[in-house]
Amino acid sequence: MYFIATHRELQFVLGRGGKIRVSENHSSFVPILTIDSLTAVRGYNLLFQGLNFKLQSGQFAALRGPNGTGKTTLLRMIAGFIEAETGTIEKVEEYRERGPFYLGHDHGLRASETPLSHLTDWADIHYSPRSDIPDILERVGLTLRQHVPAYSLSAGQKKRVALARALITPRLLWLLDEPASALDTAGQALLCELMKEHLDEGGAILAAIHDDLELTPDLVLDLGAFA
Amino acid sequence: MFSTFANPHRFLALSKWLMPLFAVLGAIIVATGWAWAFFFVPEELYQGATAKIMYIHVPAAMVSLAAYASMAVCSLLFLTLKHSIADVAAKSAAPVAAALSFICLVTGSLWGRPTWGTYWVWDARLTSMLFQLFLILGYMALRSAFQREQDAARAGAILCLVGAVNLPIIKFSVEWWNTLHQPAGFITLGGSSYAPEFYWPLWYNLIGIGLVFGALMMAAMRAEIFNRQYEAKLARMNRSAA
Amino acid sequence: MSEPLTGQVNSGDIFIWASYIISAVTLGGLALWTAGKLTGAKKRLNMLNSHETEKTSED
Amino acid sequence: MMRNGVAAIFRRELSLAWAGGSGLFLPAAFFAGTIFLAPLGIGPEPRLLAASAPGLIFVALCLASLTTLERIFQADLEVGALDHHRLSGLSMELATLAKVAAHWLVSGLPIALLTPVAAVMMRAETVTLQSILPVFLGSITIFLWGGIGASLTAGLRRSGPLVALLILPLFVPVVIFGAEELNHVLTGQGFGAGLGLLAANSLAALAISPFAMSLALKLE
Repeated sequence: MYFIATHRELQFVLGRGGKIRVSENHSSFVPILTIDSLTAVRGYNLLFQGLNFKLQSGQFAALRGPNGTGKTTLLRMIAGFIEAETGTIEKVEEYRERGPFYLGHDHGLRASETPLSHLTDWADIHYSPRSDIPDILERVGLTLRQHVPAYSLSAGQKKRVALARALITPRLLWLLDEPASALDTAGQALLCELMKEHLDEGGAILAAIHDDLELTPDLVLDLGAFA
Repeated sequence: MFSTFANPHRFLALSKWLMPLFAVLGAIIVATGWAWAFFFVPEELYQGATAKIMYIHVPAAMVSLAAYASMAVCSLLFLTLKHSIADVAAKSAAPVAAALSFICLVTGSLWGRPTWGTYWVWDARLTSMLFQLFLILGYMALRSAFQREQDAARAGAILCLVGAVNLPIIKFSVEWWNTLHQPAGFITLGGSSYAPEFYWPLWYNLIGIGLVFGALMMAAMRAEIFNRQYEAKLARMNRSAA
Repeated sequence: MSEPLTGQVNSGDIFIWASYIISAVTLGGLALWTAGKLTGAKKRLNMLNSHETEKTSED
Repeated sequence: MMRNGVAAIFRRELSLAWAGGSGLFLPAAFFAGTIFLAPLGIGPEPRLLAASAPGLIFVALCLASLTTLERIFQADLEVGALDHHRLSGLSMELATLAKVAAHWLVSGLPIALLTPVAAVMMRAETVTLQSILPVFLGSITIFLWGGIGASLTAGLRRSGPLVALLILPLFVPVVIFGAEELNHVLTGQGFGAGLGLLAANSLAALAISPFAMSLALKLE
């Protein structure tokens, strides 16, 4: 067992088998993500301004708004890829100064990489044990195709590899940009399962979703309101 | 881009009167300086009349080096303190620095033709000026390759700083290379050991070219700020209309 | 430019003229280009401002 | 253990370059091609060829490395893998250095090892294994400065020629000192001082380029 994240003297303990368990002696809600008066600009048009938002541990927030209102920009800003014009984003400090788990539109697999090689490299890069890769592959249903190079994998299969990445290096904050796209019904069921598990263990999720998954969000952030 | 536009008003107010002053003053000084050098300076001992080209070549070289140095300083300011005015300054100084480097190279080779017999000599200063011109053109090309202004600014600033670090290295290595390949007794491009009647026109022209550089840079900066304000206002209007 | 690009040259005057003219043309060209850019930018901004004031005065 | 963190990025980059197959020996082939064509242009006269050998070898080295430099970061950026490197908690400086090192090992080193062959083809007098040293050090500097050019233009679509324009001036010291040193080696004179200067160049590049590269890549 080792600590996964610390937040003002509260410790989040990583249980055996990679599960996150919020330690007993804590108040139930720990702030994972706090945004205040955030402004975002793309080129010269203003996407949103004065955005305030708070996400607690165990909460699932749905990010809504028509296309082009800056959902992806907001997620990438929280992940730290884009600098905010004004306003601040405060995230819980993850284990080993990692960033949050970011699942974007592109899957991050080079053409000649196989699921197994990609996940092994991913585990090594993040100092995670390689031992649990086989059953994670089993969990996302890629055991049969673990040696197939990426150029002959379907978009859905590559998205499952991306989901497997979240299991190999557990992190508290998940940022999902239309996670259900390219997934078949079985894939979407798997996605919901993983999200439910993550929330039960004290993690938080901010996801830009259109079609409503079975999982009902605890709160909704509509970017249209901040345009 | 919004918040950082507060302070350009100070610059706009300052340059509103400073830029025309520099422009007029610079034009007068350069015109008279060139005339002075062209008509009145007596024949130089062994270079003959061609020494007159020095009065364009040396000021252009000095001011273009100063221009690249100011671009590097502005790039450093932009990267560390995110002053968007510093980025506007660096972007506006580039064309002037390129023009002056070009003038320096052309006048240098024109001066070389009668003196050394060929248009191009791998003299250390000429060669490093050539590579400075390459770096500036690269800077301008890199900046225009990006759609978003922030990416262009950041990439340009990094390249400018890397270039600034390398220019002295290039100058040293070409100088060292020159001593190896060049036969002895080579006339260097003129130092400052001039007799007084040659000395003053050189300083006079230097001030003139310096003022012209200041005027051109400020004009380009004002144009750039107006452009950015125009686009920002246009975007705001589209959004309020949408 | 029939004669070779290197070798001994007798009168140096042509080169003095050439360097003065080329420098004047380059600096002049740059000044005109910058002035054009400046007036263009100013004009567009003013046109936008006047458009905006006239729009706000309407609605 | 050497397996985790930045070493993993280095290993991943190596295996990807290796698996790329044809792309692997492109720089070495480019280098060999230039060296093969040059005598046809310069003429077979041995003394002339030997005199131009060092300079030509270094120019060919510069141009050959340009062919792969552009792909160092672009390949990862395209598929979105660069985002994960930013989130991995590893210092971007070390990560970019590891990527450049992997690419150098795959393309820069083979060129250095080819130098004796190129020297023989250019009819140099004394071709020894030491002739690898100047090109070895030179290629390190070239890949480090080139890495900066690659990181600056990673986000652009067709940026190949732009990378060349940006960083060719940075290769000037390498070509000057390298060719001079290679000349000493190939003509059997004493060498070593020039190697020091070349090493100084690569150390300067090693000190500066990781920060410039990570600065260019860190923010969008």
